[in-house]
Amino acid sequence: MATVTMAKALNAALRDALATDERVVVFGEDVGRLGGVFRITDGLQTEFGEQRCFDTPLAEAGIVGFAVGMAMSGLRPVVEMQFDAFAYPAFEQITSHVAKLRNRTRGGLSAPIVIRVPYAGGIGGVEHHCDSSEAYYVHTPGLKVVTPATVEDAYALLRAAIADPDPVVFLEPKKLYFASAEAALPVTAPGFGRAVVRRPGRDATLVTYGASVPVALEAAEAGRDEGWDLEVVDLRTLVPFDDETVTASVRRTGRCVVVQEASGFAGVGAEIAARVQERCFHSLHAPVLRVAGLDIPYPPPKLEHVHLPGVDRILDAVARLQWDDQPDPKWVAA
Amino acid sequence: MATVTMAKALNAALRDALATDERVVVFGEDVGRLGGVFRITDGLQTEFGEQRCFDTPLAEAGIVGFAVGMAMSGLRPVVEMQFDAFAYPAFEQITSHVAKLRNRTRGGLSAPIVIRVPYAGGIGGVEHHCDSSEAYYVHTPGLKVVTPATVEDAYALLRAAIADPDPVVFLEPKKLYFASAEAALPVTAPGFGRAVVRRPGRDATLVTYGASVPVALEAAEAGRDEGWDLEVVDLRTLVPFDDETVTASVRRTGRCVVVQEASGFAGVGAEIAARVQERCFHSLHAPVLRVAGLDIPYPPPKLEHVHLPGVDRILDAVARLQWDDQPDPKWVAA
Amino acid sequence: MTTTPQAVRRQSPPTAPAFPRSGPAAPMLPSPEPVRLLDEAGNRLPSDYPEPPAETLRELYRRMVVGRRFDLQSTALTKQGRLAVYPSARGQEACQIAGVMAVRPTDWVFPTYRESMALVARGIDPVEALTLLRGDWHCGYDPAARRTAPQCTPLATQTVHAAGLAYGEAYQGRDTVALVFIGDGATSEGDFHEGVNFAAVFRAPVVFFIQNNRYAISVPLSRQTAAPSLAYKGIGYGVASEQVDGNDPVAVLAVLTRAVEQARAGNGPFLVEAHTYRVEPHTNADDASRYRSMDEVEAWLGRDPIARLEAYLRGAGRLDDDAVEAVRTEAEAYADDLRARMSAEPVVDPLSLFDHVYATPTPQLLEQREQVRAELAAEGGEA
Amino acid sequence: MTTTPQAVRRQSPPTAPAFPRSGPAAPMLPSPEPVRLLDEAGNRLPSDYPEPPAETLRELYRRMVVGRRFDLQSTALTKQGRLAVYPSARGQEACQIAGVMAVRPTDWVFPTYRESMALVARGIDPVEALTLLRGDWHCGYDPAARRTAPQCTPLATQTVHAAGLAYGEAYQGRDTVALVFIGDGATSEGDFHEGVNFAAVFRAPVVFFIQNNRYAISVPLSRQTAAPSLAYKGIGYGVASEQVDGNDPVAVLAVLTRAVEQARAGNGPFLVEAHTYRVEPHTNADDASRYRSMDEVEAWLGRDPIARLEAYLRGAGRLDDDAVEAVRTEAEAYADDLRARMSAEPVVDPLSLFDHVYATPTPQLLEQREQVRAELAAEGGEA
Ligand SMILES: Cc1ncc(C[n+]2csc(CCOP(=O)(O)OP(=O)(O)O)c2C)c(N)n1
Ligand SMILES: Cc1ncc(C[n+]2csc(CCOP(=O)(O)OP(=O)(O)O)c2C)c(N)n1
Ligand SMILES: [Mg+2]
Ligand SMILES: [Mg+2]
Repeated sequence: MATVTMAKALNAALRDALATDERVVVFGEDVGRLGGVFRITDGLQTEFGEQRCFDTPLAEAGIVGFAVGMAMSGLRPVVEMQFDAFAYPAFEQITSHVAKLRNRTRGGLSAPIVIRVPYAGGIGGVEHHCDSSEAYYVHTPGLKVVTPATVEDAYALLRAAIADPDPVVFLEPKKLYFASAEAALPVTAPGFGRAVVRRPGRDATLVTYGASVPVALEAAEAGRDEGWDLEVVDLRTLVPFDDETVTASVRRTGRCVVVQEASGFAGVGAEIAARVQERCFHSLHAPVLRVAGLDIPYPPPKLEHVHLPGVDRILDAVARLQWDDQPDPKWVAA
Repeated sequence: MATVTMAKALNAALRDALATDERVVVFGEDVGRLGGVFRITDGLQTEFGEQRCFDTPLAEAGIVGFAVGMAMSGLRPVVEMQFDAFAYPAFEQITSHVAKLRNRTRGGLSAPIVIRVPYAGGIGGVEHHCDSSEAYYVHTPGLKVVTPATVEDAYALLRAAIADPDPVVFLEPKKLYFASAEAALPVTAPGFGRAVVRRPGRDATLVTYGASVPVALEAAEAGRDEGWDLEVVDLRTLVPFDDETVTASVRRTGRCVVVQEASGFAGVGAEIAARVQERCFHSLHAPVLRVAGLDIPYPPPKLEHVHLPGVDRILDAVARLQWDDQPDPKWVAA
Repeated sequence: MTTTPQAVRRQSPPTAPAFPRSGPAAPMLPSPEPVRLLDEAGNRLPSDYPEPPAETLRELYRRMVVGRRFDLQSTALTKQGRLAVYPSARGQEACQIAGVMAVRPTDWVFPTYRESMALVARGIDPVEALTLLRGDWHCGYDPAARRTAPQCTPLATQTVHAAGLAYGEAYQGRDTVALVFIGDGATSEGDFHEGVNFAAVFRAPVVFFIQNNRYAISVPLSRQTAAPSLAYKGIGYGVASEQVDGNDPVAVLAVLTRAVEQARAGNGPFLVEAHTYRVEPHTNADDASRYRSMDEVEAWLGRDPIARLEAYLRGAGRLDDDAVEAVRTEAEAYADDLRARMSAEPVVDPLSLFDHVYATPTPQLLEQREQVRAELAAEGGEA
Repeated sequence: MTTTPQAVRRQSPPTAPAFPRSGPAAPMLPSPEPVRLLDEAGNRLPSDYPEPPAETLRELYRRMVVGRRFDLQSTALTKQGRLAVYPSARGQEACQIAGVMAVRPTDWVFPTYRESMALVARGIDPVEALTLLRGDWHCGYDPAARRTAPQCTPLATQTVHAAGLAYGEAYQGRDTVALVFIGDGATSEGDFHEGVNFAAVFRAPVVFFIQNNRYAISVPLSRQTAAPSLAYKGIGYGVASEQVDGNDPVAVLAVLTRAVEQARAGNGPFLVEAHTYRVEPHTNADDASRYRSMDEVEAWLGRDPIARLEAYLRGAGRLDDDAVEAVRTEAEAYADDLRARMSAEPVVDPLSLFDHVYATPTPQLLEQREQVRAELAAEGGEA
């Protein structure tokens, strides 16, 4: 076991994928000599040559569309979008081609492309550098959407994404890049569509993913002081979604708070809340609540702490889970 | 009162806006001489001249970005995206600029632009011509998102959108373009953020919008035969959202089904379900259910009927609202 | 996560020369006037371009005649409600056919919705080619087997795919060329820019073939560009380019043949603009009388590419009445067969909707599939 | 829904000539070599471009010196943690200052993140100019009052805004020109293509000013284009273009002045590529040693635009020691003032987050505002 940052784990995953599968090629903006602005591709060009890890012209639709063509020729492109908002120019290529190529051709062609997107905030970045754009992708059938919250998952999920026969939007929580943990790489982990209970608890379930997992864990720890034993579920993959783990947890605890950093309105948390109440209605002692980013454009560095879901806001939501109504809440209009 | 199609009502709204406000300009692909592929801009170039209604180069990011610049110069651009999926090339301009211009400049500049998007299916269109893309826009703070379901609303909401100081994504349900109704234009209607009960009912609420409103009304009518008195709420504007009307209705009926044509996963219906259970938890006799498009790319014409929520699918959902559990469902694990 | 079986011979992506570069700008410009090998009456004009062999020209003629007949038949099928929509390529036969004849079967073609005629000229079964427009499925042929991308509707997006495909093929040591069809209107899209530029920077063997048919639905070329010719765009990317009379089949084939050779030889991409005309409305659903005069259409009907080639071949003694008649008969038979086969209403399994969203359906899709199955069963055993 | 008060004098969007057009292609090409009025030692070279007046050149010199001092101070502020990030324009002073001097205060400027120096040269308060990079708010100045768009980060998106603004101004009878700053890397984006093309088709008075500083972060120009010069892109849009030595302040001002004149005269947009160099890393957060040699940087430091202009003005007897010293003193005072004012930590009201999402907050935003207010109150009355 060694102490590894998430950035290094991702780098190792790319390196191991390049070494294992000759079809893998890594490209994007500044991924070559520079090794990426977050150094996720550090050293890959030196190790594997300019042909397998290279810089492209500065054009995101171009990068993704080029990857589509390369995939058609039998390769396995792994592309980097430099920041979340800078994937938007590729939106048409992603939604109309990457997501649909297999479907349009009844499996005749496919697009086993990994689109790596450093996403979300908490790093003091200026505008356009901190968007949480997962909702756009999860709503687009044909894409798989993955976001690791731990160092080991970063490695394992990225390897799985590259090996996957379908296109994967791989969302890397920027603010966790340089968080480190003990990890023995290479490591494998449950594949796509498998959530994990990061912390068991009996009183309520916090369902979350990506950058918000550590915050939820912190809140769960702090919640102990308030007398709550909180369970934390890390979704790991948003598409496919693991209904089983989430439903089992909420049926056990009877209460649920969804935590996400993205703006709340029509975000992934809305889907989670909708699914949970559909599937766990009779187990719920309180409505499923959401703690999410505000419905505003991502704020400037000095104010991002106001936007981001923090421990207090999560515990405020937990406190609103109608603890005194228990065990037999009435159907009263509130 | 005359019988008017929604297409004509939209055309009249554009005409009246052009006549009333010299700052209004209408542009896009084929909106000039042709009058638009759906004829929504029919006759406007002849009546107001090439300067106020004109064709542009074939480039959607260009069209939207050009509108941003024109808005900065004091004009009020109304642009047409020819079909839903063909607005995707403009996604970066819409999310990073149109939605944020006011916010970025603390009100120093604004983007009172109307982006008209013929959306959704049911017209036998080939791929890329039938996307329901509303979820992408509603999740983007700074945009208002509007979709009319009736001829009068088409007129009134489009006038309101053009007069609005904020950018509006105006989603026009294609399959209703040539549906007609008695309407005395010009007409005004409640402004943005006001839903309307299209059909009162006591047993359950169908919450819906745009192209799905007529389907929900049909289902409500058919539901009568099954002994259900169904209320239908037409949201009219997705952003801002009318919590008041929706919540009041569901608290009254105690049951709710959300109907939308877009794919269900993380769609607008998820937000509605999440909000309704948050706000009406103690009034709900059953979980809020969703009837939505399948989580697949929009199918070819021959199969679109399988994808689209129809009367049967809506009534199936209503039937699942735990009518026999009433009046006192238990918290049992299902 | 296994290694690919085929040998991977990687090519070094070439780097551009140091900067500031005083470049050979002028040689990158296309001819100032569109290249022609035949005048409008079918007389041979002098040209630097070598004329394709006589056998090839006869084959070109044959496929053009069959192609036009296919096109007419498809338009007729829309009137009978057999097709949801049909974008005709009538009048553009020289481009459609010379386009696919300029490349090998092992090359890749990237067609748009306009290229049904090119698809059948490439040997794709016409019923498969029309699957999209009949509304059965988004793509009716096997794109990998035919080395033909599905017809592309989001304009200009295919240019970037072609660049990636061509680069990927070269990277793996294959000498594949990618031929991209694109319309005049679509050159205004950002993806056109990015596609040509990626191909240029990576010296990918792509031929960008612009069929400038003077309209994008109703919008005339003057609203797409203020440039003297769309071919003048090449120089801005360091890409060789040419403009050609798109109704001169011999010239189109000659120019494309050279472009494909150049690309295959490793000289990077090539841009060709063919000046032609869309004789029919944009699709059967369009009303072209709203935006152009019949006079204009008539004038272009007078520049018929088939008549021009026929006149030339006849004049050169390479085509006689019998041969013309044989081709006509073949075309009729082709159309008859198509008509007959299109009258069958194919059954499309609703549950197939779930088959290819992902390689393996997600649990959520399996749930939805089960729901649809149950609905169909309830409706009376359709599933 | 009232009519706008100002007089609206609409101009007919000009239509392009009929097609096929045999165009005057060659004249649209830029000079084969970058325009220079001064050699690297500051000696005057012959040129067709008229030299700007002496007074203007002295002012250019003054603003360049102050601009560089501002830039150095900003870099220093990042080291002290006063700025979140700073993208330096050191070495690009000729472009930054000549750019804003070529336009009138009533013209519009479209800057990127790189143009902080240009902003202050345009008269914007340096603290306001640095608001974005300090992290207080996305734009610190009043863009309408300064007729300067907020600094644009999504690359190339501003080109289209400039086209729309310029067209909108002309449409309303104003003779405004829009000057767009854009980097070499950003020219690869689709929006660059669409912006230039819209401006060309609508003959909008825009000057597209490419500062080709040879890098896009770490990526050298050779990965952006295979063209001889970025200025060669103009012809593909029917846009006049020029390339200029971007470290020759006199040449940059001369070329831009003519470009702005042409645009204002109604001749449509103009594209200018200035060959320059980014002397500093991309931003203070970048490590340029990973991708380029110090030798390369040294070579370009030897082409200092300020030294070049100073040498020329001194040689021409238009600048003496006293004048140089006065400018230096002014620059120091400017920097001192900036440093002092930037040491104050501004208070940003968290509740202001809700003020400008829409003209009037939605009910949902009012709910969220109330929640944040309550949280802040609970935390101890911060609100
Ligand atoms: C991105 C995008 N925008 C708009 C459309 C709608 N559309 C379909 S064909 C067409 C005109 C295309 O003209 P052109 O490129 O000249 O090709 P042609 O149809 O003339 O062959 C338009 C606007 C589209 N398919 N894709
Ligand atoms: C659409 C988009 N993609 C990527 C980025 C990230 N990024 C910021 S600056 C930059 C390099 C830009 O290079 P260039 O246009 O040459 O301008 P310079 O920084 O050299 O002035 C990149 C890739 C961005 N801001 N926007
Ligand atoms: Mg065309
Ligand atoms: Mg640069």
